[in-house]
Order: sequence, then structure tokens, then C-alpha cells
Amino acid sequence: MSLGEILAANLLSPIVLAFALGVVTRLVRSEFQLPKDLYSALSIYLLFALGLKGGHELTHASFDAIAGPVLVTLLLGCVTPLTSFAVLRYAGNFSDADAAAIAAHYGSVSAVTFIAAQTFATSVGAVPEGFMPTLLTLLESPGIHIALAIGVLKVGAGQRSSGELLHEVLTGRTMILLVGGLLVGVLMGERGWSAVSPFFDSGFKGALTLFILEMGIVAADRLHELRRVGLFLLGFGVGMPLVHGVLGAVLGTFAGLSVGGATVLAAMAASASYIAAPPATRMTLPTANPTYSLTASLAITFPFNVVLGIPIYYQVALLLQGK
Amino acid sequence: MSLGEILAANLLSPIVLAFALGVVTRLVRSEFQLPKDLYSALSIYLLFALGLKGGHELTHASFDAIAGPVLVTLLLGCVTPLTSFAVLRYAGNFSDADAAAIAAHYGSVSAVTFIAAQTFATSVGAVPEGFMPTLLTLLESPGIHIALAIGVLKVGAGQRSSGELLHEVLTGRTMILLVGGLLVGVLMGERGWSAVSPFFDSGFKGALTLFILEMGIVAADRLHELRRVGLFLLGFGVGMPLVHGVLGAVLGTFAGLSVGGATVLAAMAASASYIAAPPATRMTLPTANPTYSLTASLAITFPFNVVLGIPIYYQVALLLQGK
Amino acid sequence: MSLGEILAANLLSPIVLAFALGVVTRLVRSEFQLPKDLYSALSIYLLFALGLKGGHELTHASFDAIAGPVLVTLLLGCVTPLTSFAVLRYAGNFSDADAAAIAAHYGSVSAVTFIAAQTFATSVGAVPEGFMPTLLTLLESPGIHIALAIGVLKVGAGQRSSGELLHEVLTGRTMILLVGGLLVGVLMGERGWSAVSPFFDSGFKGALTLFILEMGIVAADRLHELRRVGLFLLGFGVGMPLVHGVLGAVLGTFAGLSVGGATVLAAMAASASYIAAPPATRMTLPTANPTYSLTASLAITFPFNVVLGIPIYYQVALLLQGK
Amino acid sequence: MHTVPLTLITIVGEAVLAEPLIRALHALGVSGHTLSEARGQGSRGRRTGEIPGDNVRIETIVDAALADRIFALLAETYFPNYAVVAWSTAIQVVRGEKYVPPPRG
Amino acid sequence: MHTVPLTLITIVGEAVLAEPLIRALHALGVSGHTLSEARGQGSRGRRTGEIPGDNVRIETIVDAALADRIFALLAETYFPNYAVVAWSTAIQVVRGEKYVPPPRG
Amino acid sequence: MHTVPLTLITIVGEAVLAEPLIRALHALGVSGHTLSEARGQGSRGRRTGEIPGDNVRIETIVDAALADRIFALLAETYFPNYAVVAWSTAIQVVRGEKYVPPPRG
Ligand SMILES: Nc1ncnc2c1ncn2[C@@H]1O[C@H](COP(=O)(O)O)[C@@H](O)[C@H]1O
Ligand SMILES: Nc1ncnc2c1ncn2[C@@H]1O[C@H](COP(=O)(O)O)[C@@H](O)[C@H]1O
Ligand SMILES: Nc1ncnc2c1ncn2[C@@H]1O[C@H](COP(=O)(O)O)[C@@H](O)[C@H]1O
Ligand code: NA
Ligand code: NA
Ligand code: NA
Repeated sequence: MSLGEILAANLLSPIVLAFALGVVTRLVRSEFQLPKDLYSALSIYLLFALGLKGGHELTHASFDAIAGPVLVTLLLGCVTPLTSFAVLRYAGNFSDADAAAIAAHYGSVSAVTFIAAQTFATSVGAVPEGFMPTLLTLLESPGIHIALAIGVLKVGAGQRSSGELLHEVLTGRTMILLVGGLLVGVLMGERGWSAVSPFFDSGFKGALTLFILEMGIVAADRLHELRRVGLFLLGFGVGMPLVHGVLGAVLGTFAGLSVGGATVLAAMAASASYIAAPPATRMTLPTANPTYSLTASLAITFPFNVVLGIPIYYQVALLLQGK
Repeated sequence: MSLGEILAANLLSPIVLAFALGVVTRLVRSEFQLPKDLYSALSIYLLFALGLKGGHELTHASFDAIAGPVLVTLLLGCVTPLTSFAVLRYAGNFSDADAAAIAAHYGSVSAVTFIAAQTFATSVGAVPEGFMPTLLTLLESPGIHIALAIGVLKVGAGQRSSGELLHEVLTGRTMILLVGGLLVGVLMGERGWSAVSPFFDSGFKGALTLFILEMGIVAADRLHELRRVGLFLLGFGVGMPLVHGVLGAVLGTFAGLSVGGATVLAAMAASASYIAAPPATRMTLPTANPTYSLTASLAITFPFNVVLGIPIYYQVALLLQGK
Repeated sequence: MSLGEILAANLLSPIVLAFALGVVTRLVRSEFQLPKDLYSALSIYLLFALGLKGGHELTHASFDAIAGPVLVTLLLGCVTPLTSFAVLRYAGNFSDADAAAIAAHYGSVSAVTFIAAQTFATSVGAVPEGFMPTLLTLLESPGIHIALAIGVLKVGAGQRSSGELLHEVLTGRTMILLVGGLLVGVLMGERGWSAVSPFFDSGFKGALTLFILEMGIVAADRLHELRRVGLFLLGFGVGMPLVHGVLGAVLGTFAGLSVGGATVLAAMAASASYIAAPPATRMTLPTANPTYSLTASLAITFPFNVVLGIPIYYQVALLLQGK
Repeated sequence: MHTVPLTLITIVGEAVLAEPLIRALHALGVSGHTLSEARGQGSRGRRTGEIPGDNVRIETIVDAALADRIFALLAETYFPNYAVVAWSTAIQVVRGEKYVPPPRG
Repeated sequence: MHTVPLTLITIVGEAVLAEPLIRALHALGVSGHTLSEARGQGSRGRRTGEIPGDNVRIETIVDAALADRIFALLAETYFPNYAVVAWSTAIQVVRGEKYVPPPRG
Repeated sequence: MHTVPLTLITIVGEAVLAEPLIRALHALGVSGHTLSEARGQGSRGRRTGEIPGDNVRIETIVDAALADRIFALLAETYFPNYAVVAWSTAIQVVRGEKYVPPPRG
């Protein structure tokens, strides 16, 4: 398939269509939204299912293959907050606090983008390595800490000590469900997995579709902020993922990942957190404007990655691996 | 099967049993009810699943066959609010506002009754046409607007302009999920449907059972109002659906629908809205007593259709089509 | 398998692992918890599914076999509150109100422990009788009434008359969903069950895992109370279930239950209610300290049964039946 | 705008009290009440999300005499054994006549 | 601590009113509002969990003049046909200048 | 009925503040608090259902001296950077002695 055909097929995937429906819901000024607890329930289900399945697959994975990918993932966790900060502060002229706050989002990772990349790669026949969810858990927190540390060094700490911050991020919903799910998945074995997989595996893609519908609504709620965040941030929300995505594909290939694995690692590097990063940032750098980071992560970078970015990273990985 | 056998089988269907359990729950004065967000979650799931499946089936439907049914559906959307208003105002001596408010409910449609009719028809082997959910979306709003327009002409507008009203109904939860689901279902193709159908298709009937349990509870909460609404409305809640149901079966047969399709169209015409119509009516005709319309729709017509009406409309359709 | 092997296998079951993850969540002082409505939704789903499946299986059960088990279940419902009260009051020196309040919890039953026992027995190949959920509904309320009656005789009634209390327990969520589900399950027949079982049966174990995760969190929330409740209650929370469990296994075997059925009956007798009993107790014996009964039921007896008790009762049943 | 000076009583307590408390208030003659969900912490420890339920926050608009009777009921029946807090606020109510019981006698 | 005496208006009414009411309040010039969910019972019967929705509880901090205009609007537009209750409370607001409209004229 | 005149402080602010704010209140010596969920709109825009969370509404009953210290804390630490509103109301509390700290010195 050419990139064009892949893009077209991706546009008609349930994920992209559901996101588009969510956006349209707000464009026609409908008041509809998912009840808050349904949104939470779906995100808990998705994260725990991801962890469990990842843990189950981890028991089949060759552990020789995992060391390299772990190292490059940690490297991405250190590099992406720095590149983001540098671009925002020096090219974009954002204040120290704002640049650090946005960098905390782009240095971390979006689990939904990860899932979209997994789904995409599998659907084009490039099944990613079974240990990818393990990498996801490694990429979530370093970027937040590095970016916020820069911010605190430059503008002073807010309400929260760095110990409290570390604790908050490491024990947040995402980490508990992903890391916990991984452990449970590893320990419960084949029999456990076959008992719970009708709930956590068969329903996964449908539940994701409903979740993404609400993400479309939430993203569209921020569309009217696009004007306020300015052209630079708009460009950043598309350009930075492209740079980080290509970097992820290169490092992933270098570490021995398959095309599917490299695509997913690229999407992780390219994605921006909008669950763990916002509250951590809000309390640590209170003078940063949360509109910037949330709008860029949610209304620009998330849809960009899901619609265009992931197919592009896949093409890059194909090229890099000479396929 | 004779009508008696069909009625007996229907009485033991999960839908009717769950409704009965809900009513009994209140008759024994239990405080049990579904949490509000679970009720919303189930209704969102059911409507979106209905749309997606309808969209998927629409891609298989012959488009020659659809024009006639679309026209008779729109005709039913114009006629049923008028018959309802006339009966209530002139035979029932209701005030203009009350007659128009109730007519807005009976001119629109109940998605759960629609689903019950689909399930019933399929279970007796009369599989309805794949485009029935499309007809459902067409029948929801015209009746509300026509009835409320009559009301506003007679008693003056309430808080809401007719533009606002039109917008509210067209962008309500039901329309977003049904129409949006239809579009997503059409666009995502076979591959998309097979990814999401384990969630949206396999779980459908079970989720419906839980939802109907709560509907039984909510309907029973209104039972003590039956005395306040008076005998006329009680008769109306049974007689009007019979008239509209037979009309629907006749028009459906005339337009070329199968026995199953005519049964479902009849149930749609016979049903009364209790989701879209109430808030629209409340703001547009504030002097109308909401107890009348809600009690009639929910505590009389809904159970009547689900228990007796649908099997009757099926018999009528059989007769009409000489089977 | 030896008891050691069985215990080890049980430790790695999804249920025990999910509970452990919940406890760890609090030990690392994470703020994570399931939204309240998700917790309710899961418990409604589990109870209704239990009832429906139990009803469906009841239609296959031989009714000769059920009379004996019903009688011993009712006997357990009368004996366990008395033994509990006697031990607490006279060996433990608890006040009349506190002893009666705790006895109300141990005289009733925990549905989740029941489910865990069913799952365990099935997984070791000792499939319990199909009418076990019917026994569950019989064991829930007698113990509460007997224990609270003792309390009221000794310290006087609180806010609530005994008629109100009886009504509250008999029409609580558990009874409505279990008894109602049983009836619906019996009536809807094979066809009804095959329509709803993809929702209520396939998803059951996965949904249970998520529910148990939250139970681990809630139990861990009470861990810091362990010091306040004292050593005696700690011992009671382990010793009383062992006594009641062995009694249940003996009576069950005597009444003709299989090894699986006797195991489940033992777990029911050994378990302590933490859903129906707490509110009933709070209003009837307001001077009793709710920390005692909740901590013992939830943070001691529930995990003890799920981790160690159930495999032990199974061994006892095996021994008793000479297998 | 014409308003009537009345008393707003707010009661915060464990959720299990909601139903009997509301019944008791209406038995004393309140014309209505408003209930919302809450969590809290007080002398009896943290009350949040545990299985027996959160707190509820009940408000009722009454006149001074009824306020006194409600406080007396709370002090006698609920304060000794339940986690509950209650206070009154002076308010001005639109269409306040609705909330004053018809003169007795 | 410097505070400003202002008026807190609380409106409890059927959920369907939330959106038009908030629009109306902002049109009258309130500087903000806070909304929470509630259930209740009043002269128009029990309002709880029925399909058209529960009650909402809307609070807005205003000065005396605006309070009067809000009450007038409620009395004219909402009281005749909807289940709604409203009252005002005298409060002291921190940084209260924010809630006083700039002097006109 | 004997009641004690005290101050009710109500704080409405972004949900992320709930935990640190409650910790700070208890560090200042409040005897308890009540929290409920809310949505709202103010000078910092609409705060509703967005991913980082809604508003919270925190109430605490205190004496006048403590009220002042709470307001000072809010003004210094929270008002400059967060979406937060706070006010005090004069109330009468049943069993109000519970909420007055034991005399110092
Ligand atoms: N000082 C206070 N201010 C506000 N709410 C309180 C206060 N003290 C107690 N409460 C509320 O009242 C409930 C019961 O309090 P208590 O009986 O002191 O445990 C708590 O859970 C809080 O919701
Ligand atoms: N006396 C009262 N005290 C507190 N809330 C009330 C009172 N009367 C009515 N309400 C609230 O206002 C809503 C509408 O009242 P009504 O218009 O009297 O039916 C009710 O559902 C209650 O939430
Ligand atoms: N005038 C007001 N009346 C009631 N609540 C307000 C008012 N202004 C602000 N709020 C609440 O306080 C929150 C933060 O306000 P702000 O800092 O002005 O954005 C808002 O989301 C509202 O919930
Ligand atoms: Na990233
Ligand atoms: Na109709
Ligand atoms: Na027991």
C-alpha cells in the first residue's frame, strides 16, 4: 500500500471516525458529552486491559530483545522534554514556566495514542513486539520530572515539593493500572488470561471507540482556544511530534524493534500526555498557563498523530528497515 | 404460532421480564435503582450500537427499497402528532398546552420500543430490513416540532425560540449517537465493524436487559400518578398506539416493507418519546403539566407496546401481507 | 494437587492478584480509586449476572437434591449469628451492641466471597451444584435479623422498627438483583439465556477482577484501623470463618452436596456481609462502633477467605467425602 | 423585590441518615428540602467513598420556630451516635410565603 | 483580612432550567456562577432521578442591585411555571472587588 | 435550642487544589470540612468537564480568628495563580463548642 492508500484506510478506521464524530458534535453545538464516570470507567478499563494483555504477552517475549528497546525508551524520555523546552523557550519565546509546562506534556506519553498506534500497526500487518506496553510505562514519568525540574530551577517551586511530585506521578491512575496490570498479567498465566480475556480483550476496540468519541468532544471544546495560543504553538503541535516521531523510529530500529514496534515507539515519543502531566504541572508551575499545554496536547498533537502521524511514522520505519 | 402463543413467548422474553422485575422492585417499595451514570452509560451504548450496526447493515441494503419507506416514515412523523393533538384536545378536553405537549411525545419515537420490536421480529423469524435504524432517525424530530408549533400558535412561546428548539432536538443525545453511529457504521466498512462488533453487538441484548430493568423502575415510580392523570389519558395511552401502530403497519406494507419491517415501523409509530420530547416540551410549553405526558409515555404506552402492542402489530402485518 | 499446590495456584488467580494490587495501591499511598458509579455498576452487573445464571441453571437442577441443602443453609443462617455473638460477647468482652452488630455481619454472607468460591471450585474441577445461587439468597437475611434482634433485646431499638428493618434487608440491592435475576433466569428459558449470556456470562470474570481491585483498595483503606480494633477481633476475623467454614462443609456434605457444593456452602457460612449488614446495623444499633464490624469483615475475613479459607474448605470437603 | 427573612438549615451527615432524616424533617412540617452528595472529615474521621456511603448535605428553608424544633430533634436523636453537623443561616427568600406554615389555631 | 460585603444568591430548580438560567444570569451581568447537582422535594413533588433529570443548585455572588434584578427575573419568568426556589445570603468575599461591576456612568 | 455563632467559609476552586487545600486547612487547625463537586464559570473561563477536572466546593466551620488566617493563606498562596473564590457566612451551629479550638495559653 502507498502512503496515500494507508492514510485513506486510516481515515476510515473506527478510531479516527469516532474522533471526527466527537468534533462534529461540538461543531454543531450539541450539548452531548459522556457522563464523567463513564469516561473514567472507560479509561480505567482501557489502561488495565492494556496492562493485563501486555503482561500476558510479556511472558511470551524473548528477554534478549528487550534490553535495547528499554534503553532507547529511557533515552527518549530524557531527550524529548529537552528538545521541547529548547524550541519553546528560544524559538517560541515562551516564558520559562510556560515552556517547561508544555515540555512536561511532550516529554511524557499519551496512552491512547499508544493504543491507536498498536491498533494501526496490527491492522496493516506489522504486529508490534509483545513488550511494548512495558516500554509505555517507562516513558510516562521521566519527561514530566525533567521538564518540571527545569521549570523549578528557573522560576522557583510552586506548592509541591519534588518528592511529592515524584510520588504523585508514580502512583497516578495510569501507572497503577498499567504497571499493576502488567504484573497481574505476568503472574496470572495462561489460565488467568483465558478467564478474563473475554472482558478485557474482546471488548477493547469497541470501548476504545466510545472513549475516543469523548476525546473528540473534549478536543473540540478547546478548538476556540486555538486562536489564543497563537501560530507558533500550532506549528509546534505538529512539528515537534514529527521530529520526535522520526527520532523514535530511528532509535527503535537501531535497538532492533520490528517495523510495528518502531512505529509504536515513534508514536509514543511523538505523543503528548494529557492525563498525568496536567495536574502535576498545575501544582508545580502555577504561573504557567494551562490553556497552552492542554490545547496543544489535546486539540493539536493528539488528532495529528492519530490521523496523520502514525501512518507517517510507519512509512519512516518501513524505509529505515528497507521494507 | 397463534397470537396467544406469541404473546406468551413474548411475556417470557428477557425484555419483558426485566421490565416486570423493575416494576416489582417498586411495588415491594425497594429503594434500589441504577446509578444515574450507569443508566446514561447504557443508553449511550445502546444508541451508538444501534447506529453503528444500522450503518453497517445499510451498506448491504438495496437503495431501491428505501425510498418508499422513507416517505411513509416522514408521513407518519407528520400525521401522528396531529391525530394525537386532535384526540386530546377535542375528545379529551385537555388544554391547548397539555394536548400539544402530549402530542409532541406521541408524534416522536421511543428508541427502546424500536429495539424491542427489532428483537421481537428477529426472534419470530421475521428479520426486518437493514435500514430500519435509518428510519428511526427520521421519525424522531418532525413530530416534536409539529406538535410544539401547534402549542406555540395557540398559547404563545415559552422561553425558547423555535430555532433554539430545532437545534436542541437535532443535536440531542439520540440524534448525535444514532445519526453519528450510522455514518461511522457506513464509513468504517467490514473491517471496522468486525473490530468493534464484539463490544457493540454481542453485549447488546444483555445491556438492554439491564437498561429495561431501570425503565421498569422509573415507570413504576409514576404508577401512583395514574390516578391523577385520569381515565381518558389511560385509554389514550393504549388506544392511540393501536391506531398509530395499525397505520404504521399499513403504510409500511404499502411501501414494500417485509413483515418484520412493517412490524418495526408500526411499533415506531405507536411509541411515544420520553427522552427527546420532555425537555423540549418543558421549555417550549412551560404551562403544560409534565406529569401527563411522562406518565402516559412511560407508564402506559411503553409497557403496553412492549408487552402487547408489538405482537399485535406483527399479527396485523402478517394479515396485511397475507402470510 | 496438594494443599500447598492449590494454595499456590490460588495465589496467582486473577481474583487474588487483583485484590493484592488494590492493597498495594494504598500501600504506596496512591490516590487512585474506581469512580463510585463504576463500583456500583460492577456490583449490579455481578449480582444480576449471578442471579440470571443461577436461574438458568436451576431449570436444569434436580429438585430432589435441593431440599436438604436448603434446610442446612437455613440452619447455618440461624447458628452462625449465635456463635458469633457468643464468642464476641463472652470471650471477647465486647459490649452487647458491638457484639450483636459484628454478629449481624458474620451471620449474613458476602456475595463476592461466594463468587470467588464458585470460581475456585470450578477451576479445580469440582463444579458446584447449579442451585448454589439459590442458597445464597436464603443465607443473606436471617443472620442479620437474628443478631440485630439480640442487640435490640439487650440495648433497646435505635431509629428503626423491626418491620422497617426486615423490609430494608429484603428489598435491598442484593436481594432484588439476586432473587429477581433468579426468577428472570428461570422464566426466560434457553432462548433468553443465549441472548443475554454474551453480556452476563462471558464478561463475568473480567468484570469481577476490576471489582475486586477496588475491594482491595477499600480493604486497605481500613488497614490502619487494624490497630484500633485490637488483637481479639483480628483473631476472630480468621478463627470464626474457619469454624463456620468447617461447619458449612460438614453440613453441606451431610445434605448431599458434591465437594464443589460443600466448598461453596462452607465459604458462604464463613463469609461476612459488608453490603447489606452495615446500613441495617447502623440504624438499628447506633451505639455500636461501625469500625469494628467493617474492618473485621472487609479487611480481615474477606481476604482471609479468598486467599486461604476457600482452598482449606475445599480440602475439608475432600476429606469429608473421602476423595 | 419583596423577600421574606427565613432560616436555612444545613445538615451534613453520613449517607445512611438521609432517608430517616428526610422523613423526620417532613414529619416536623418542612415544606421541602434539597439534598446533595458530599464527602468530609470531622471528629469521627474521614468519610469518603467507603462502602457504607459518603455524606449527604441536606438543606431546608424554615421559619425560626421550626428551625428550633429541628435542632432539638437532631440534638436528641442523631448527635449522640452519628457523624452529623448542623447549622442555620439567615436568608432572604423570594416568594418566601410558601415556606411559612399557615398560622395555626 | 480585607473582605467585601456582597450577596450570595442560591437558586435550586429543575435541571432543564440550568442552561437557560445560566445564560440569563450572565446576560444580567453576573461575574460568574457555580453549579452543583442536587435532588429535592417541594410543593411540586419529589424531584429525583426521573428521566428528565434532577435538580441543579446554582450559586452566584453579586452586589445588592444585581441581586434585585435577578430576583425580579426569576419571579417574572421562572416562578410561575417551574419548580424553583431562590434565596439570598449576606456574605463577606475575599478579593470581593472582582464581583462588583465597574461603576457605570 | 442553644447554638454558637461561628463562621462558615466556602471555597470554590479548581479540582486539582482539593488535596493540597484540605491539607493546608487542617494544618491551620480546622476541626473538619465538607467537600462537594461543582462546575462553574468565572473570570478564568468556563470550568466544566475538561480532563484535568471540575471544580470543588469546600466548606469549613471555624471561629473568626481562624477564618482570618484561612483567608490570609488563600490570598497569599492560591489567589494569584489559581481559579478560586472564597467567602464567609455568619452561621449558628448546634453543638458549636466542637468547632472552637480549646483556649490557648
Ligand atoms: N468544622 C467542620 N466544617 C465543615 N464540615 C464539618 C466540620 N466538622 C465536621 N464536618 C462535616 O460533618 C461530618 C461529620 O462530622 P463529625 O461528626 O465531626 O465526624 C464530616 O464528615 C464533615 O463532612
Ligand atoms: N423548603 C425548602 N427547603 C429547601 N429546598 C426546597 C424547599 N422547597 C423546595 N425546595 C427545593 O426546590 C425544588 C423545587 O421546589 P418546588 O417548586 O416547591 O417544587 C425542590 O425540588 C427542592 O429541591
Ligand atoms: N460571581 C461568582 N459567583 C459564584 N461563583 C463564582 C463566581 N465567580 C467565580 N465563581 C466560581 O469560582 C471558580 C473560579 O473563578 P475564577 O477564578 O473567577 O475563574 C469558577 O469556576 C466558579 O465556580
Ligand atoms: Na512524548
Ligand atoms: Na410515535
Ligand atoms: Na456468614
